[in-house]
Amino acid sequence: MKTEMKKVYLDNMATTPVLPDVRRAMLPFLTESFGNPSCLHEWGDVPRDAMEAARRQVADLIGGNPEEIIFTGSGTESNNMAIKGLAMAQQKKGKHVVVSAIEHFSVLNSAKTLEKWGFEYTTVPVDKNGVVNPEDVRKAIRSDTILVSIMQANGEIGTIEPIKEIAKITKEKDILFHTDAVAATGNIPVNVKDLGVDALSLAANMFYGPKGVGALWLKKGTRIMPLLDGGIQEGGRRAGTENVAGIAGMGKAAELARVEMKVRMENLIKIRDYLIKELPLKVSHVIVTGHPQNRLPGHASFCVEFIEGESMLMLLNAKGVGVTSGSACTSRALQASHVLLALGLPHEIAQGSLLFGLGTDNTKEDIDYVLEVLPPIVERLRQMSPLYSKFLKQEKGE
Amino acid sequence: MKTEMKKVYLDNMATTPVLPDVRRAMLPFLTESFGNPSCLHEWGDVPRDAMEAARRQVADLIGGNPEEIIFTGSGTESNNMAIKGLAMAQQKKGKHVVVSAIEHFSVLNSAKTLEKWGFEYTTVPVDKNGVVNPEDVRKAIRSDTILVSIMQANGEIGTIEPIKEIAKITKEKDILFHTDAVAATGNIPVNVKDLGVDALSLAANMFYGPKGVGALWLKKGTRIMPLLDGGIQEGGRRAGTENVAGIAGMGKAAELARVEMKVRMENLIKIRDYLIKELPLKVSHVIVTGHPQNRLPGHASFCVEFIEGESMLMLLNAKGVGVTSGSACTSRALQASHVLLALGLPHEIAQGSLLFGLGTDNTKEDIDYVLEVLPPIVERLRQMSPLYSKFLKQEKGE
Amino acid sequence: MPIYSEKVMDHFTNPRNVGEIENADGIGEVGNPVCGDMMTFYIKVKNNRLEDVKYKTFGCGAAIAVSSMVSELAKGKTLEEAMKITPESVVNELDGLPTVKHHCSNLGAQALHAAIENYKEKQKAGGQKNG
Amino acid sequence: MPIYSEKVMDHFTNPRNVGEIENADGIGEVGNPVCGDMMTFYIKVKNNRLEDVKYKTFGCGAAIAVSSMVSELAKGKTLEEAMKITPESVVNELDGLPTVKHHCSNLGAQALHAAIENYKEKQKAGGQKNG
Ligand SMILES: Cc1ncc(COP(=O)(O)O)c(C=O)c1O
Ligand SMILES: Cc1ncc(COP(=O)(O)O)c(C=O)c1O
Repeated sequence: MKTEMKKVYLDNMATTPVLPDVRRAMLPFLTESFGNPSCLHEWGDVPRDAMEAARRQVADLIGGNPEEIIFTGSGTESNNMAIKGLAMAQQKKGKHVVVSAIEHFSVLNSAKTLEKWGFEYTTVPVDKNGVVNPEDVRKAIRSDTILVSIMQANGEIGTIEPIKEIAKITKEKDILFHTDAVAATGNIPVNVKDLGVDALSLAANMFYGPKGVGALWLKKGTRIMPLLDGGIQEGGRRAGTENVAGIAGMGKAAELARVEMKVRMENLIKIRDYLIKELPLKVSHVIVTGHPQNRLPGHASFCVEFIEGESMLMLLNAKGVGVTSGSACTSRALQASHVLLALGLPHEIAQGSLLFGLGTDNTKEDIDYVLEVLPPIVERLRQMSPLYSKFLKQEKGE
Repeated sequence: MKTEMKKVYLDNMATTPVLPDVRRAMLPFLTESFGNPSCLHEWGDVPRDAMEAARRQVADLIGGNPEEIIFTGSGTESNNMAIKGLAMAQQKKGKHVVVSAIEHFSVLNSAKTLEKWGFEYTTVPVDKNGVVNPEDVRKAIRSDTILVSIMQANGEIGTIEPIKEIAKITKEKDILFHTDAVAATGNIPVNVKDLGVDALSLAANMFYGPKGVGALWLKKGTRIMPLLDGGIQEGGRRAGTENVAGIAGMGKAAELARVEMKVRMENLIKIRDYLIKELPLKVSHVIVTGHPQNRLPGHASFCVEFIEGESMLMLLNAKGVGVTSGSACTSRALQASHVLLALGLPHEIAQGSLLFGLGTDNTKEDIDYVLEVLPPIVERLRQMSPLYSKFLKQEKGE
Repeated sequence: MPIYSEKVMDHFTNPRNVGEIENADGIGEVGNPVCGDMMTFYIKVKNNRLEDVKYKTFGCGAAIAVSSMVSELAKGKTLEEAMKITPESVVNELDGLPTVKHHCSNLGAQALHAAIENYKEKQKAGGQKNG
Repeated sequence: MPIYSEKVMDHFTNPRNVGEIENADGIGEVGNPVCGDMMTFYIKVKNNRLEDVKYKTFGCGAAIAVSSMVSELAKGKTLEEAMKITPESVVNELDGLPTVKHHCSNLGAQALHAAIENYKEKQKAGGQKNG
């Protein structure tokens, strides 16, 4: 069958493809311009210029200044650097940190590490759509709070958080505010000045740049302890020979994201809304997770009741569709997504998690294909699910 | 003039070019195989395989097991992870660390950070050739010492350290031993079992791989605290989406280094010895730094008296020659190389540092070119040096 | 390479013996949705042999493949032979499982054994009710 | 882009007024090899004007370019005018210097001013010895 051969990548929240222009921007630094940007001879000149150009491109994407950009090796590194580095630099003022319950593990586990180092942290809850209430942040703030970290958008449920409102509170209380914008940057407009934050994490592979490059925007004058000690790259704040090719790619990807953002968003929102509307019509007992509207443009996430996510995604894979799940079985840690549980979903429902990360390549046809292949998969898995038979028996009043 | 146009890159200790085969190994991961290796659908399969193949290639280069390889973002990150992570994991046993005086800043400054965290560290001296005396390590070890870190080879003076002998002492005392083999790995035979170490850092851009990828080899069963908290990539020891393209490149570079090592070494040693023999014959008052024989194959380093390194390298650059210097002026920190000072050289001599990192591309002709263009440069700078006029006056007995 | 062997994929995409047995001689239920996998095994016993084995499984690809493999291995075996089916033997028959999925193989054997125990208890309690 | 402006490179590769002045009217020596740069300025004064300015410099590209620029700026100026040569004006004339190299511009002006002070002291001490 022809449709059997179709390939539909719908996992752009895990990583995006690298755009051809981005790859082209990288190649010189894997060929003739291989030099180390720290070098004073001419082999250092082009790489150094490329780094500075990329710094400006990334700064422009988020409305910051180039000097405020610190290139890192991933969104995870940016988050670790922000949480640990800002807390350590502020520890004389206090040792308490506030995060939300749905932060990425790179934030949550950094907070846990701070705890080992003698800090304390408070976790702010979210509502059933995954939204943090700024007043909860206010309540969590203590006299010794030095840092608040709330993500701009969640990668698992797509919900966009009220960063601006939270920033008003942190400003009023004179506390540093970091936002993990790894899932958001490049996909929705992000402006550090508008948001009012002090630090912001981003990663290239979330907006069609290469994997292995991230950045931390750090407001001018904000003190931070480096995570990587050593040489004086990145103004002494992030030592180590720079991934010049990756950084050049990130710069190009940032520029493209800035220029094309409006068009990309319009297209994505159209097909995302179509998927969110249609899927629950084609499959019974499906819950949309995350905020129904105020979510990332390419993000559609569901819980399919009575069955488990990994088996769905494997069968979708057999049909050429690449998606992901927050089920315990898909996590190598074998725990259901803390994000889904924070929404108040019970474990058996969280296990049916399915997450579509739509990208610029996707079309309505791709969605139609999913809507065609998914229902029989669900049906088949339900037919073999003990939870589903129990449910049917209960319905019949047995 | 024809020779004016010649380009001779002699800064392979700063970074090496990326070999064409290495670049070719990377490209699929910037095109069709862009997927995230953590993903369970087919887009994750090829990247995951590539990571595992690279893990084996890197392990094979250093005689380790693939499971013992943790990929990082740089040699600096590997060193930070080793020093901080091993110390933190061992802190109940003691809080004292031993390093040498000529370690790279990524080791030294990590030790300084440990100091802020309540640890202490002792610095072991080196002799005038930059060699650590194992007995000095023994003397530095205290009852609360938990970690020794001595580099395998120094990047500035090329000296190779007696790691095997030091490992005997650490083993006897039951203390973890890390070696920074960033400058060594890929350039000389490195075998973790032979060496007897517990952890070893390496970086791809030191052996014709890409910048922005390193690895830490960690002996099976050795506990470490991650530097980057978050997801469970690299067995939970180094979180963050992996730089798959870079890792694939590192793997290929490791394989080529292993296969070609003997030939590369023979060629390099020939032209290196030629440079080390000839340069002091063409230029008076030149000191060879580092060990005269027991040094990295492509490494030749000197101090040219009475003049300063940066001005030499800029004039060499004008002749198309790329080299580096450990002078205060070339370091953005404006301090003379701690390595050269540790050899016992006075500041004014350390300022005349010149470092040649010969690579597989270099030929005897390249060295002849340097030997042709350098003497007039030195002469010219000496003519304008107040130190040289003082010296001449003293010689004349004024 | 996919994380699962071809054998696992085969059993996952074409699981054998799926279903329930009405008036089963023994039922074994293990797991819960917190850990991610649930299996219910149904057995029909005749002359001390597993005449039929069926199951329902909620869980990942490994859990489903393990259930299928266990049902195949068990069918036709005596109760004693069936009790000797170990997680390791299931993993081997499937040409291996990723380390993180080994617990699934435990569940499969456990569910089968639980069904057999259930049969034995029923036997003890009330004779061959559904014999 | 190279770290230095074209103007710096020009003064570095073709430094003006290099040398010593025998029987100089004033000598100013600043810096030391620890910080990496040393400059010795020599001046010849006639009618309160810098008739000649020469120098010897041990140091980086910036240090050499700064010395050259200072010597050019100073030559022909009155002592008072020369004392007004500031590090900033030197940096400007060179079309800028990397931030880490700004200290070199300090040294250049300092060395010139030290030579002028040295001249003035000599004047005070023993009249126009080498006038
Ligand atoms: C919100 C958020 N933060 C951080 C990360 C970590 O990014 P990486 O795995 O690239 O380090 C992710 C990755 O998906 C994310 O969605
Ligand atoms: C011995 C040694 N260790 C560590 C490093 C740091 O490597 P990187 O700058 O690639 O992080 C270097 C770099 O030259 C080195 O020579």
